[in-house]
Amino acid sequence: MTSSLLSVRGLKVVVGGRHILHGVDLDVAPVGVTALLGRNGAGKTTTVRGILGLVPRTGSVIYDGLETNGLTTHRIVQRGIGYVPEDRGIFASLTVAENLRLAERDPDPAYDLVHELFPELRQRARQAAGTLSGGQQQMVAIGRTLLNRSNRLVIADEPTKGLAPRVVTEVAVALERAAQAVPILLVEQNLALVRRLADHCAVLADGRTAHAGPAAELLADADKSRTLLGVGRRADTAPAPVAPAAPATGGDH
Amino acid sequence: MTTDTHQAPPVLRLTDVGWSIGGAVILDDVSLEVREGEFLAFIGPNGAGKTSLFNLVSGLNPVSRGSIRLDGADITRLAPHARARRGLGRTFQTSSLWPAMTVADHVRLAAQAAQGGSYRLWRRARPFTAEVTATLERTGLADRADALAGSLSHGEKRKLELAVLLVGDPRVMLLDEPMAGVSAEEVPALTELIRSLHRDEGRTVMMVEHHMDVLLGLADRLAVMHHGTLLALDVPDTVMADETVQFAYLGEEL
Amino acid sequence: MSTVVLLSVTGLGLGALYFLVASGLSLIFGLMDVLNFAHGALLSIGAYATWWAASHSFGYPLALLFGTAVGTLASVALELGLIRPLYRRPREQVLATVGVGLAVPALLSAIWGADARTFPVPASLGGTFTLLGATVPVDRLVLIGAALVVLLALKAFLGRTRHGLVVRAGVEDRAMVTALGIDVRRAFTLVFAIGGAAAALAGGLAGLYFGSVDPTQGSSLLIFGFVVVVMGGLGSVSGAAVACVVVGLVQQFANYYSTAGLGDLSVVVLLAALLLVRPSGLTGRLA
Amino acid sequence: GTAGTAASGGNASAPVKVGLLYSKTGLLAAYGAQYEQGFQAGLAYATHGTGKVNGHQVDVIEQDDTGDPATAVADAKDLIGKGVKILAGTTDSGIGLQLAPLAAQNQVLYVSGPAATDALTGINKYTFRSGRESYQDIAAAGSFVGDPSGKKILVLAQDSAFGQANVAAVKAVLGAKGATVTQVLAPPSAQDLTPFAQQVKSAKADLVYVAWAGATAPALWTALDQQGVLGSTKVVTGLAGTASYPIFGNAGSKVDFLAHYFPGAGGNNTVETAMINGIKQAGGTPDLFSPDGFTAALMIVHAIQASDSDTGAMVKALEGWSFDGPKGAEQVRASDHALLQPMFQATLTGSGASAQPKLLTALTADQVAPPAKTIAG
Amino acid sequence: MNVPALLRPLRRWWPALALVVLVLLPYSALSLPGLLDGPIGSPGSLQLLALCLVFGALATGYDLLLGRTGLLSFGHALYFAAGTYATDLLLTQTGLGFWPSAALGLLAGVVLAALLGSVSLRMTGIGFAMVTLAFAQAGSILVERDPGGVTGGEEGLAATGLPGWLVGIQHTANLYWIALAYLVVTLAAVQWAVRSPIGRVWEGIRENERRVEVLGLRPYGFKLVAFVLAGTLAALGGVVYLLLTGGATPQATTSDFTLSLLVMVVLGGSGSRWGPLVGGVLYTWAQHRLASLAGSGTIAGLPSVLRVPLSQPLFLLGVLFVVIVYALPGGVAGLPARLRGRGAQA
Ligand SMILES: Nc1ncnc2c1ncn2[C@@H]1O[C@H](COP(=O)(O)OP(=O)(O)OP(=O)(O)O)[C@@H](O)[C@H]1O
Ligand SMILES: Nc1ncnc2c1ncn2[C@@H]1O[C@H](COP(=O)(O)OP(=O)(O)OP(=O)(O)O)[C@@H](O)[C@H]1O
Ligand SMILES: CC(C)C[C@H](N)C(=O)O
Ligand SMILES: [Mg+2]
Ligand SMILES: [Mg+2]
Repeated sequence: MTSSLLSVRGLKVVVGGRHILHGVDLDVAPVGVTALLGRNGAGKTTTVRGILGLVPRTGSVIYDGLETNGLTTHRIVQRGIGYVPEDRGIFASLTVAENLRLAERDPDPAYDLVHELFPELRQRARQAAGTLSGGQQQMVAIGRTLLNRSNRLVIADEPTKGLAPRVVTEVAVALERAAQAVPILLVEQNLALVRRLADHCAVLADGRTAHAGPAAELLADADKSRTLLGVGRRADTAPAPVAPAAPATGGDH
Repeated sequence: MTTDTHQAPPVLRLTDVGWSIGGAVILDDVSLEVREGEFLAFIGPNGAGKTSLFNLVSGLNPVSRGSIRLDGADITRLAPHARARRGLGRTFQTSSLWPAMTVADHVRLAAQAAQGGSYRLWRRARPFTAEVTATLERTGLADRADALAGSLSHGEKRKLELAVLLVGDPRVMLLDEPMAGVSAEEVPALTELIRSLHRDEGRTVMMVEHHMDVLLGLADRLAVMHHGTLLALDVPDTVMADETVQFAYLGEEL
Repeated sequence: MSTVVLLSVTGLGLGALYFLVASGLSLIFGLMDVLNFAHGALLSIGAYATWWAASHSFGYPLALLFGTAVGTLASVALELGLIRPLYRRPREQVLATVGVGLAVPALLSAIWGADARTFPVPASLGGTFTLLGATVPVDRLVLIGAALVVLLALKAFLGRTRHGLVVRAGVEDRAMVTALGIDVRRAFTLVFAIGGAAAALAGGLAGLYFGSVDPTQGSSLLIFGFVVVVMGGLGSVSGAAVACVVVGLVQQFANYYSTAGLGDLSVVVLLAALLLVRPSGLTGRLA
Repeated sequence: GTAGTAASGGNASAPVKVGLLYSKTGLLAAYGAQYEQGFQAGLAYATHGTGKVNGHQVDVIEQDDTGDPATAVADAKDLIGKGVKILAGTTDSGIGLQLAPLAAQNQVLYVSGPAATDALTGINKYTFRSGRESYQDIAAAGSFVGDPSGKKILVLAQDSAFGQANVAAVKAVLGAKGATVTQVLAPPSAQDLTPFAQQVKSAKADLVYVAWAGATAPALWTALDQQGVLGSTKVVTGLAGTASYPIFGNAGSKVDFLAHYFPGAGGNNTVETAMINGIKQAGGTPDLFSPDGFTAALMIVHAIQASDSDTGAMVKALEGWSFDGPKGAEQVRASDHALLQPMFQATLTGSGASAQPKLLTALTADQVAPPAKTIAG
Repeated sequence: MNVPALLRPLRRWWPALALVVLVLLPYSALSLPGLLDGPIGSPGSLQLLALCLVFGALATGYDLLLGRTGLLSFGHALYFAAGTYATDLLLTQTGLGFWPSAALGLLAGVVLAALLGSVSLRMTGIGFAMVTLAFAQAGSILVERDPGGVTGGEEGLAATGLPGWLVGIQHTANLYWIALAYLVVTLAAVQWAVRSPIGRVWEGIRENERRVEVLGLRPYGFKLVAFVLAGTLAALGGVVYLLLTGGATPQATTSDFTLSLLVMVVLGGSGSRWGPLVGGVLYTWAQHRLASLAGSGTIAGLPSVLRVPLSQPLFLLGVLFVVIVYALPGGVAGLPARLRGRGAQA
């Protein structure tokens, strides 16, 4: 992990007098998917927001060889970051098309890619994004990051939350494909998805990095997953499926 | 599968319910009955109309066609608060809370709303200590009692949604994706909580969820929504075996 | 007949005046959610700057340009100095503009006196022409023309450029816009500058319309500005334009045909009635 | 000090405090300044430059009423609380009407300023006035029609207390003499005045009396001119301050003016000359309301000559007092404290910035005397 | 015994202590140069203090809508003016005594608030703000038009027939005590209401009205209670104000009046117990005292670049706002917490 694209050291965040992060260390390799795990309230979202400069932070965040602590968010993002926020961050009063247009940074945005993955978004281009269903909104949020081919890092905070199983699978395929070109920092509660996509992972607990290492290793180790993630009893037997199929077609892939 | 639910009278009956907005038909001809103490789960692709249906039932959106009956009484045109007073409670897919109020105050307000006396200007507001403690314990929020809702993490907000609903003690609960964003570690406990609401406390539950593994262990019946219509409504095994459901909703397994 | 023509044309002129006042307000309120109580002050600054230049033999068009420029600068200064540092505190933003709205007229009356100053109206614009038997003042046409130009320019700005989009999004979720790599501050300053320019232009034209400038002119027009912005549907520039025409005509006809000159009351009644029937205003855009 | 010299028990050389309330700031600040300059000049004139009356130094305490009644009342209470026995001033009728009862409640002398409302006349025993009242304006306007009998007279005014008072006064003065009086009242907040000009035009009156105050005046005159009212009817209005001369634009020469005052209206009698010189020496500019301040000072000095602290004696001294003021011979009517004074007819010569008033006729105090009232309370 | 221990009872009892001090103020001959012109017990100072208290109370009542229930009303002046004008009209026109007139005047305010509130509250957000503004504007126009010559139009209406103990400079202390009593009543009413069950619902409505509805509570009724209560307090304030200024003036009916209440509330700190009071007192004090400051000798001696603007009280007031807005987020009432916070961080 010497040549990480993003390297976070001792990240601390205090909001409203409350210490939320006490020193998070995190590395995102220049290829593949790095998963950021932890239970609710562990500080995953805050870490991501810290990296992007959306919350006041101390510590060091080196992205692409540059210390970004002190830069404004738009400057950091302009260096090629795509971001799927946890609350989807769509603009309710703007139409779907406007939401996407706002995210354009490339001269030649990849609408074909977005519409292939989410055909819904083409049909609903003129609908106010606030009236979309929860899952459709999530599609907009993901679609925005796929629009810019020039992205060199994608940070996705629970991107598959609220998506129908079938779409989760599609997004997983898309992320997998994207990860070949662009490294992804993925916050995810869906461990099956993590298992499928992630190369590396870091686990947060109470605002600190509790573990970091290859993802497969952690998920394969029942004891470790139990202590770190609170799950894993069945990890060595049958993994909890993301999208359980009907009994007829059940089985491991 | 609890069989006695089939004999119980229908608590909620939707007859040819439809909703259109701005020329678009969002829901069309949805008819279904929910029996006392039944657990009815809703699945379907994104945008199928699940949340919209909940909005019609709870009164947040006006019904365009058809009628809704609760305990035999027509509630099609009742305002949301009137439906809530008849024992209908819901959670929101996108957390809808009071950002500048503490977690404990959420529970207090909901308890007060359920127990009445909100107009008593001359009295001190009750602290509802017992209710607050019990509810927060139950939803795993006990240590966040004094946090402002606006500062909660996503998963914590989901639990608070549930806590607000629980303390109101509704007979019929509409849960809109209560598990979305809840950490893997806590899913089993939350599942257990929802199960006990239904099984031990005998409440009628309607729940939208994309976590199929959770649903399959809970639901008496599964309703499949697609393009604003009710595609199927039956016991889970039958529904899951359906080819169309397979194709439209589940897709290939990951 | 000629009376109806006269009332219609002058009603349109009045509507044009209201639109000029409201356009910048609507832009800033609609896009930025800032209820800009300093809008009247910007209007007055534009009016006084135009008046000053016109009385220093600039010629009216040049003076108007000068006034608009001064108002724009003042607006940018206001945004940079007061509004921007308070973006996290929207209530305080409004309060700060209230402060400016109090201070600027006081300052103007400290410098040029509380009395109305007569505005040097060029002879070409001070006259009248006959239309279907009605004697119509020429300056009404100037206002109507200016209002149309402003309407088209704003529509073009909102429709053709990304700035409008950025600002609308920025009001909803400022942080998220920056997280898309957009410098939202620049867009906000630009919008404020345009709002200020529109206000100052309105001020310079109001000077022409009234034949005088005084320190409270801006603030007293402001209330009509708010009314039409709300009636039109918040943030909808075209809605505001329609509302202006309606208000201008209704006021004019009510003033003539009701014995007691009920024009001012009619506007208020119109506002209340419209809102109670159509809460989201004429164009249906809700706040 | 030496006790018991003065009848009222006051200290023989103790200063007499006079509270002067006027708008230093706010909408009527320009009028306030005229009033204050006039007052200072009047005080100097009446005390022969000593600032002393019967050995009492006259201490003038100035307060800014900012045009707000609540502020004025607070200031007045403050002044009375500090032992002020004489209050003077205010340009605003609304403020004057709040101050008058206060004066009566506390038994202090109150000499109101340019506030024009007739209601201040005879309002109570302690209140006097140093300016003209609306009725005198109307009476002066009426002098333009010759014999009003059978004439159609139209009043164009704002639909406010000031405007309505003018309508009522015209009806009382000219209606009584057989004229038919109608009115066109515009909302005070009206922005476009063309409809009203049009209404005036179509009424085809023999005389139009315009009672208009405020910032929309230039727009009004432009509208009246553009709609051809000025060319077709005799239009009379009150002449306001120097700053207002240009607002008539090209219309000025087509309008007849009644004037409360403009420099030179008094025919340069000695008092007027003294006032003008006094104001100019102090760096001020004589204008519309200079005589109101000047006269107030004359009245106050006269009152103090009667007593330095007994308000009853002051009132007594002023009631029925005749004196030469800047406008000519004036008298405080004993029955209701109206200030009987000459008024003027004038025209404007030149247009725009170079407009100047020219005196046509001076009307004597009797010609424009308001009907007598009795003092209330 | 250490100092903090001594201060602890103070923390609990300081409002009572402050009240005692306020009650006794008319007997004080203390001078506060700069703050007040003349000793505290002098009529001028008492009048100003009373005005400050009345506006502190009015702002507190207004904040019941703005800060507690989240209702932005642009028409609060109407209910205040209703109290003032109705009482004044009854006094001058009917010859009823003061107490019956005041009671009926208050009733007029309550009825008006209930009527117009029930209509305006059908709207939410900016629509509500504008409908309340429209009603208040109509009221303001009505007063200005002086129908039938009863309101006095822009000249206002001086009150007559007030009992002797309420008029005259020597009775200023009585007016001051009435103002103080009004403040105490308002603070108590607001505090009481906010801590009652209904106060909890208001908080919910302020934060998320929709959600309250889903709990089974109809926001409309609760908002109406807030509106009528605030309107009642405003009307009561109008009656007290009538006594203080000895008359009704149209300034009190304007939207500027409501705007100044808004400024007071935000200045002091909206939604806090003492904030609106502090804001109201500060604003009123500044408005009256800045006029003297602006006219003072110190300013007259300045070069004209400084003198010209500084001689305008409104300019000073405007600038003062902007400065306070900057320096004190959350209003003046948030200051102690900020200081404490800073101390904790250091
Ligand atoms: N603005 C804030 N003020 C105070 N506390 C906050 C704030 N934002 C977050 N927190 C707290 O910080 C902790 C971490 O929050 P964060 O959102 O980073 O968690 P998370 O790991 O993303 O959780 P989840 O899985 O639920 O999304 C939580 O306990 C949350 O309540
Ligand atoms: N105002 C509207 N105008 C147009 N379409 C709308 C409007 N409101 C909702 N819709 C559409 O109605 C459909 C139903 O939405 P709904 O939120 O009920 O879906 P859902 O089944 O809950 O989906 P998800 O699983 O993603 O939450 C969506 O396709 C949505 O885009
Ligand atoms: C300055 C004047 C127009 C004021 C007027 N005299 C009044 O009574 O208020
Ligand atoms: Mg999170
Ligand atoms: Mg949904």
